[in-house]
Amino acid sequence: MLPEHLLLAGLVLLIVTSLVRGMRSLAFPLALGVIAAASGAAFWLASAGLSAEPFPGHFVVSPTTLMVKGALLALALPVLLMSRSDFSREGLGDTEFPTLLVASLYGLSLLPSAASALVLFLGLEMMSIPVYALIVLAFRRPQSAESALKYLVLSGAASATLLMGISLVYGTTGSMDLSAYRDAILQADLMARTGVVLVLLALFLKAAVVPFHAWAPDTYEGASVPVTAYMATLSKAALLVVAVRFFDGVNVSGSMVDLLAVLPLVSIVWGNIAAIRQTNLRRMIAYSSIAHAGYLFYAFLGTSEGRLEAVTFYIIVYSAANLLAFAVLPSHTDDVVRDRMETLDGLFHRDPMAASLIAVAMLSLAGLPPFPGFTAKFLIFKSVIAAGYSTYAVLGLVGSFLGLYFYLRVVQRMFMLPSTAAATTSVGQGLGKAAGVLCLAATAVLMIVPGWVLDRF
Amino acid sequence: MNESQFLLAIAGGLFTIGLLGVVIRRNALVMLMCMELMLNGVNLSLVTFSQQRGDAAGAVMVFLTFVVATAEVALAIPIVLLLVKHARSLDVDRYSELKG
Amino acid sequence: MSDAMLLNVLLFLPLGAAALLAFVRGNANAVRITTTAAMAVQFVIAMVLYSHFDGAVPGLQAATSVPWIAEWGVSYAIGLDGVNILLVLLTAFLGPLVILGAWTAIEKDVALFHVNVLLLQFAMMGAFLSQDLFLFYVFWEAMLIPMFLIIGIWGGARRSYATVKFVLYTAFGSILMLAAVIYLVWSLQQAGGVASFAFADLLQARLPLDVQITLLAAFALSFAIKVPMVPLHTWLPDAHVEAPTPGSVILAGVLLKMGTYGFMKLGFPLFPDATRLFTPVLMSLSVVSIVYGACLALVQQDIKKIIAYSSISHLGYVMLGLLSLDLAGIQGAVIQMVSHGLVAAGLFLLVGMVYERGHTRELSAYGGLARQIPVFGVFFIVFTLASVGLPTTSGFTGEFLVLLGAFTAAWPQHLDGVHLPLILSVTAVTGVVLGALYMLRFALTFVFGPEKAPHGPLTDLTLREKTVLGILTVSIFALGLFPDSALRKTELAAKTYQQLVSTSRLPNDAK
Amino acid sequence: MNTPLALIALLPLLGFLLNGTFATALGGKRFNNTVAAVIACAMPIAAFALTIQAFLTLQSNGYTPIVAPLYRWALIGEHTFDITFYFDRLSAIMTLVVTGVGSVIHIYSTGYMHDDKSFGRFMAYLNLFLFFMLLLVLGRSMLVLFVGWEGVGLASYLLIGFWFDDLANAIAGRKAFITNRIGDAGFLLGMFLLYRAFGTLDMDTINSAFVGGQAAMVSASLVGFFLFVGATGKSAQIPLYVWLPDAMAGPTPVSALIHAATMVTAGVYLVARMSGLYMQAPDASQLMAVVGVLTAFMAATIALVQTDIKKVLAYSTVSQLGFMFVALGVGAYGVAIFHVVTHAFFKACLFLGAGSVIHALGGEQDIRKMGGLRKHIPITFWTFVISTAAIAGIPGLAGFFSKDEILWYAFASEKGGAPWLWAVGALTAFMTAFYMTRLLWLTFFGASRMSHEVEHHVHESPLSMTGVLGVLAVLSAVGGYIGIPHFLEPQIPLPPVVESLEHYEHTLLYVSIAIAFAGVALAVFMYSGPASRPAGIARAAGPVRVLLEGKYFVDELYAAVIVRPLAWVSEHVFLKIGDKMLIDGTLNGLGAFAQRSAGWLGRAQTGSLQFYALLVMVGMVGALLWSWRHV
Repeated sequence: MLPEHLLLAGLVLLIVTSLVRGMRSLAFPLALGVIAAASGAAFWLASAGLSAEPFPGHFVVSPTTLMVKGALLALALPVLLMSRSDFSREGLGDTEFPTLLVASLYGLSLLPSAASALVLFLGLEMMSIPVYALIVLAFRRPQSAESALKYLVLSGAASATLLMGISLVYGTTGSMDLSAYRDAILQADLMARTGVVLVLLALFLKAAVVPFHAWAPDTYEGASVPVTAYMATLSKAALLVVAVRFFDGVNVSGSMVDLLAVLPLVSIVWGNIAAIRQTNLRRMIAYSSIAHAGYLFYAFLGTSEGRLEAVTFYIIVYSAANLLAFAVLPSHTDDVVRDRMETLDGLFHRDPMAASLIAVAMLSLAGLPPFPGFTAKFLIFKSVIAAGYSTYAVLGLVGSFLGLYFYLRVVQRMFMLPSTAAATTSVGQGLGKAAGVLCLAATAVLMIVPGWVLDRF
Repeated sequence: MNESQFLLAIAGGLFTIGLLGVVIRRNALVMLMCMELMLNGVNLSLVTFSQQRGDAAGAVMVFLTFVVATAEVALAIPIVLLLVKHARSLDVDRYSELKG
Repeated sequence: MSDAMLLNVLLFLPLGAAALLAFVRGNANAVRITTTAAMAVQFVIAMVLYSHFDGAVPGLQAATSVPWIAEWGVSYAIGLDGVNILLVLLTAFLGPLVILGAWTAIEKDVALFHVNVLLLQFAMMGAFLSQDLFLFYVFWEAMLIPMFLIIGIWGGARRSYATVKFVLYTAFGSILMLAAVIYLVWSLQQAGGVASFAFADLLQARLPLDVQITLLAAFALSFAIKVPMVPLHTWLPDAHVEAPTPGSVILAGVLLKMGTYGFMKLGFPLFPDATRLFTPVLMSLSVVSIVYGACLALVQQDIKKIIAYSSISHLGYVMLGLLSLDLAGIQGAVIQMVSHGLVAAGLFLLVGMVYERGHTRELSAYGGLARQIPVFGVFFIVFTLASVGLPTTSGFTGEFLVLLGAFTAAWPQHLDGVHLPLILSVTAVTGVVLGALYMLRFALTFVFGPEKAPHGPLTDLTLREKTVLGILTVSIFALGLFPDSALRKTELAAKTYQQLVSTSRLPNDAK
Repeated sequence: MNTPLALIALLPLLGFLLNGTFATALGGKRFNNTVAAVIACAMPIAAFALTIQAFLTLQSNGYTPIVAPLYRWALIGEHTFDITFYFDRLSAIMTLVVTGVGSVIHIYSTGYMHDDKSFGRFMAYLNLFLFFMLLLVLGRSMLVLFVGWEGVGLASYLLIGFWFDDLANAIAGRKAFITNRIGDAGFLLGMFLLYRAFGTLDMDTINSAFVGGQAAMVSASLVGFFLFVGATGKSAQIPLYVWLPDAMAGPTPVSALIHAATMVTAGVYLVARMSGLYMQAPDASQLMAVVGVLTAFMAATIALVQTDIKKVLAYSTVSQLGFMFVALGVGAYGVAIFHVVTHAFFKACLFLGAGSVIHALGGEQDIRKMGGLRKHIPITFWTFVISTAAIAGIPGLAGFFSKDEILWYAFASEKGGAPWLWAVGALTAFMTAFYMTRLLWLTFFGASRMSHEVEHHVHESPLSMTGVLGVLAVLSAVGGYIGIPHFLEPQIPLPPVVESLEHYEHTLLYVSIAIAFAGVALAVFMYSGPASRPAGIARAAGPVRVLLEGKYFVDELYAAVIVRPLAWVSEHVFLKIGDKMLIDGTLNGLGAFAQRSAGWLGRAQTGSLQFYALLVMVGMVGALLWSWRHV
């Protein structure tokens, strides 16, 4: 019983509930149950050591892939929980959000198992198309449409680019398998190289790596908090999984290195510096996510052994931190006011728990020990140095140092500034806290027994 | 220059034109069309390769692409409508409130 | 309970106490009492371990080591050795005194404050105890956050600037150190095949000179910022001035030892050849710190800044002693670390007590305190003299041994034409004059001269304050008059350090 | 037989701790003045008794030094630093003087300071001083000596600034401490050199090593020089003498005990103690002799024009210390110690006499406002006369013998004696006789120049003070008959005398007697007559007088050359340029730059979808072109 089946079934049920009047209120718990079940199933199967090939050449299942799947799906739970703060009122996405989320997750869960470009592309699009809808869901302010358009156009372009790349690789190798990509990289043929680079650029574009990052800040700001959280964490995570699939078994060397090191390095620096002056939390997170995309692609330098491990660990840590921050973000009737930085001023005195949790999130994102963000960063740079690119490692670390300032700024605002905004509470806060605690637990586990987590991948 | 190379050249051309269109044209709808143009370029190249190789995978991919393209447009149009309702114009440069 | 167990308890006690505070957070005094009690227990444990510690036994004692991130060769390894034993004792000793001494200094968010102090205590202990580079780094960095909050929340007017400066300064150093750490372990893995972060394994490392130099540079930057050595010191005055009294006390008492400890435990022994190559540079910087710090202390108008700059000067002696590679010098350096911990802590407590009464740090705002609040005056003079390094105080023991070591090490060298060390050590000796200059300038108008107080008459020290200062005074004289028992505990470690740094470990002359 | 030695030093410490805690604000003044006085005086007296007992034991076992180890301070490698007490002829003399004179001055103080509000603190400080001074003279290791050395510095710092409500006093105290510290730095260097050479700091070992000539590895002259630097600080020689005159800010008993009788002679003791070393260090000795004689001369000239009764005595002390160093310089260590002892007697007597005068006049110190006091305070007067005669070198009195021997060796010693040394010394002796007589005359003789109510209140001091004056006066009279140089000879031999000069001994003796009387006579002639006489001389002296009254402007010189530049550099170079401009400037600049670039990057985010698309395209084209070139 693969998690995908659960999700599919759940999706059908959700659509039904949204049609039948009396059952609307069931949507949320149902989705919660489905996602939890799917994630649980993934973990269970992984521990059972299942490995199979339901669709030979297209869809493979192995304990590792299941582990990744389980982890990603588990990360979706906080997203759903925190969504109640925005999408709980009748007709304002109370059923749509869960439905679309599960739909997107279905596509997402295909990705780790994808063995061919077909499935991979399918999954990618099935994951992102619902997100366009999520952004404009419960159309609160014109900006959300704008952000949706920007996202749609650019990621549409990205899809096209990806396809172009795939087709060129297909043309040179005559195969749609992902392994074909590996062969294409090794070929010195111009067309093959074009295909490879196009695919890579498409991934950069979807993962918002400089100079393809520009859509991220606007989209993140325009979307509602839960959707931003989803985009910043899961869709990025999925994207990285895709990248790992593409580069599976590839020893990145030669001219590819500079592509895979320079642009990420630039986005590390760019993201961290641009974030300094942001007055809007979601926008700041967007820039921080640009920087983090940089770190993540750093992991691709060198041989591929341990790459999945590094990337997965990093995205889990990173997503946990981000979700933690968003989950406990004090809600506000006005979505714009909600993520103005000033609303955080003196938060500690209004809501100590929220402040503390956000602080933990920020410090983890900043990669300060003892928080897991450090362990994850350590893992990445370890692999970079092991690959023999110490210079890039040092530059990257210095770049990450630049990021420290704005994360600490947030902590300063919450703990050291007098409270300006009035205390704000609203529906779903409780669930938001629950989500926060969930993420905190995850963070704690990652902090105390990173070794144990790493052994799972 | 044989046929398939010619077709590929056209495919590449379509793709580039599409990209250029996205960059240059300010009308939202035209922009979306240009996106479709890019995808069509891809499709052309896919079918070319697939018949060149006599392998079905490429052709299958084309169908996927169609589906995806349709879905995207299906979402794009309402979004544009929302924007037009708000900004009373199709000029994408009018939709630039999010910045900085 | 075995010593190893005891050591773990010692380490994690503050963490437990911090958790405990959650239950009493409503009642400020309950919080303070709980914290003090926990700290006191920790001190008792430390005393027990200290008495059990046998200076004649080489290697670690009361050690624990369990794999943590097995795959990378990271393990949770802690233990006592001659290098950290005194510092552990010092940390545990100052802990309760800080809370007691600054009982009334903190009035807002008392619970949060004490949680931070306890976390800081935990991190500092961890940094001293850890015998694994990864663990050490984690603790090393973990100290930042509580200190950041302590200064940032309860600090003075310019606290925002001070905290950011403090954190960015330190973090920049540690970022490069991180790169060095990774590189070091990786290159060892290349050489030996086995990945390990254990100090013991790392100290076997044989690295080519250029690598040693690069890595030493990275480590040294990080440690030198923490010490702090001129010209990387400017975070210290700001941090001290803005920090609340307990913050300053911990900062000066323990945190500043981190840098010198790092040098002694890791920086120099890991890269002996590079160290010996760069000794002239480092030594010059230490002596510059001595003189420069003293000169700046001479012209400060802010009473906290005077002590802050004096710290820079005093820690210059520690560095000088470590670099002299003479047994007396090394031993002196260790004593000087502890001594400065006690003396600076005392001075900051005193200044804090005055600040609580006068609400200003302007030197010119006070006068004739010895007449207004005589008991305070007595303690102030005692600590001033200890800071000046007057015989029978701990300050003398440290400075005397350091200078003796530096000089005796430099003397033969100058006979073969190497003049720099001699010049430096002689300069350092003249540093004792400067030391007297700035401290007595401080004392002159502060406790002597016509009476002057910012607003209204000052009240003399309370019993609590007297007790704390009394305990510190006793410890200062104990270390000044009977340093031998402490020296016995550290001598072997000092010899090991001396031997490690002075023997070459280049790959080509391997085995 | 060990305990007494340690006890001698520790008793005063006990006294300090008791009084320091319970007779001061620290312990809430639990002791009243009487209790404090009893404790404070009992300790030194007991110490004195113990010293005598120790001396007898020393005598009984044929003057073999008593060694009393206390404990090990530190062990570095195989070198130990022991806290050990050492009692031989030299330390015996010093200890006797310190405890003896110390005791009587303690007693005197109980009278002198009786009405002071911080009486307990004062007595405690005196005890503390005594403790450190005894460490200094009893220590076997240089380390112990150094502990005492700095300790007495501390005590003098505290006592000079005893009345610290007046900032000037506190400043004087600080000046003393700092100046001494400069000397101590030299001392430390000397110590380090010795440690480097011998691996020990025990002075007897070091001396015997030098005498035995197995000290090739270290230059005796260099060590000698460094130690002498230390001595110039403590014993107020050029160039570090400047603190001693200011030290008169302290209460008069302090001036008597610390700044005349004991502490300031520590330098002399040190050199005598290290005589074994100095015998091997002719250059250092030469330097000592020259510095000594110059100091003696210079100080004497300044003393000629001083008008503050204590300042006159202070400069005379500097001058007398100069004499002692001349003796040391020419190798006559025993003679130097001899002069230390006699000087301790008569100078203490003079200071206490001065104190009695000040006490009588209710704090007046300016001799121009005195005169004719001999009728009012006869005891003080007579003791003052005796001690003045002693210092002036009137035959038969203590000062005469010691000073005469110094001059003789300065002239004839084989170890660097020289006629010119004698000449300058003799001239100084003449001036000494002159200014001391001047002091005596202006204070006690002639018509009263006191204001009426002062004159009305003039009264003789209590017995506790006058009695002490009596004792000291007697000692100043007969002190010269103790043949200290010969007593010390077995331990510290006197230098051989150049045969060709031996027959001058008596001639010189007469000359110096003549000099003494001449000085006295001249002073009497000048000041007994109308006031116009000295005024006329002064007018004639003109610039010289300005120079002398300005004390050669040495303080001003130091301020201009050292103190102010140091502050200026610290303030403007180190703080303003170094810290603020260079370091923080750079850092804040970087911070500002990051902020600005954040602004730029923000502006790059225009919000226009097409611009974003353009970025994408540029990126793609760039990447493609680049990878095509590196395919």
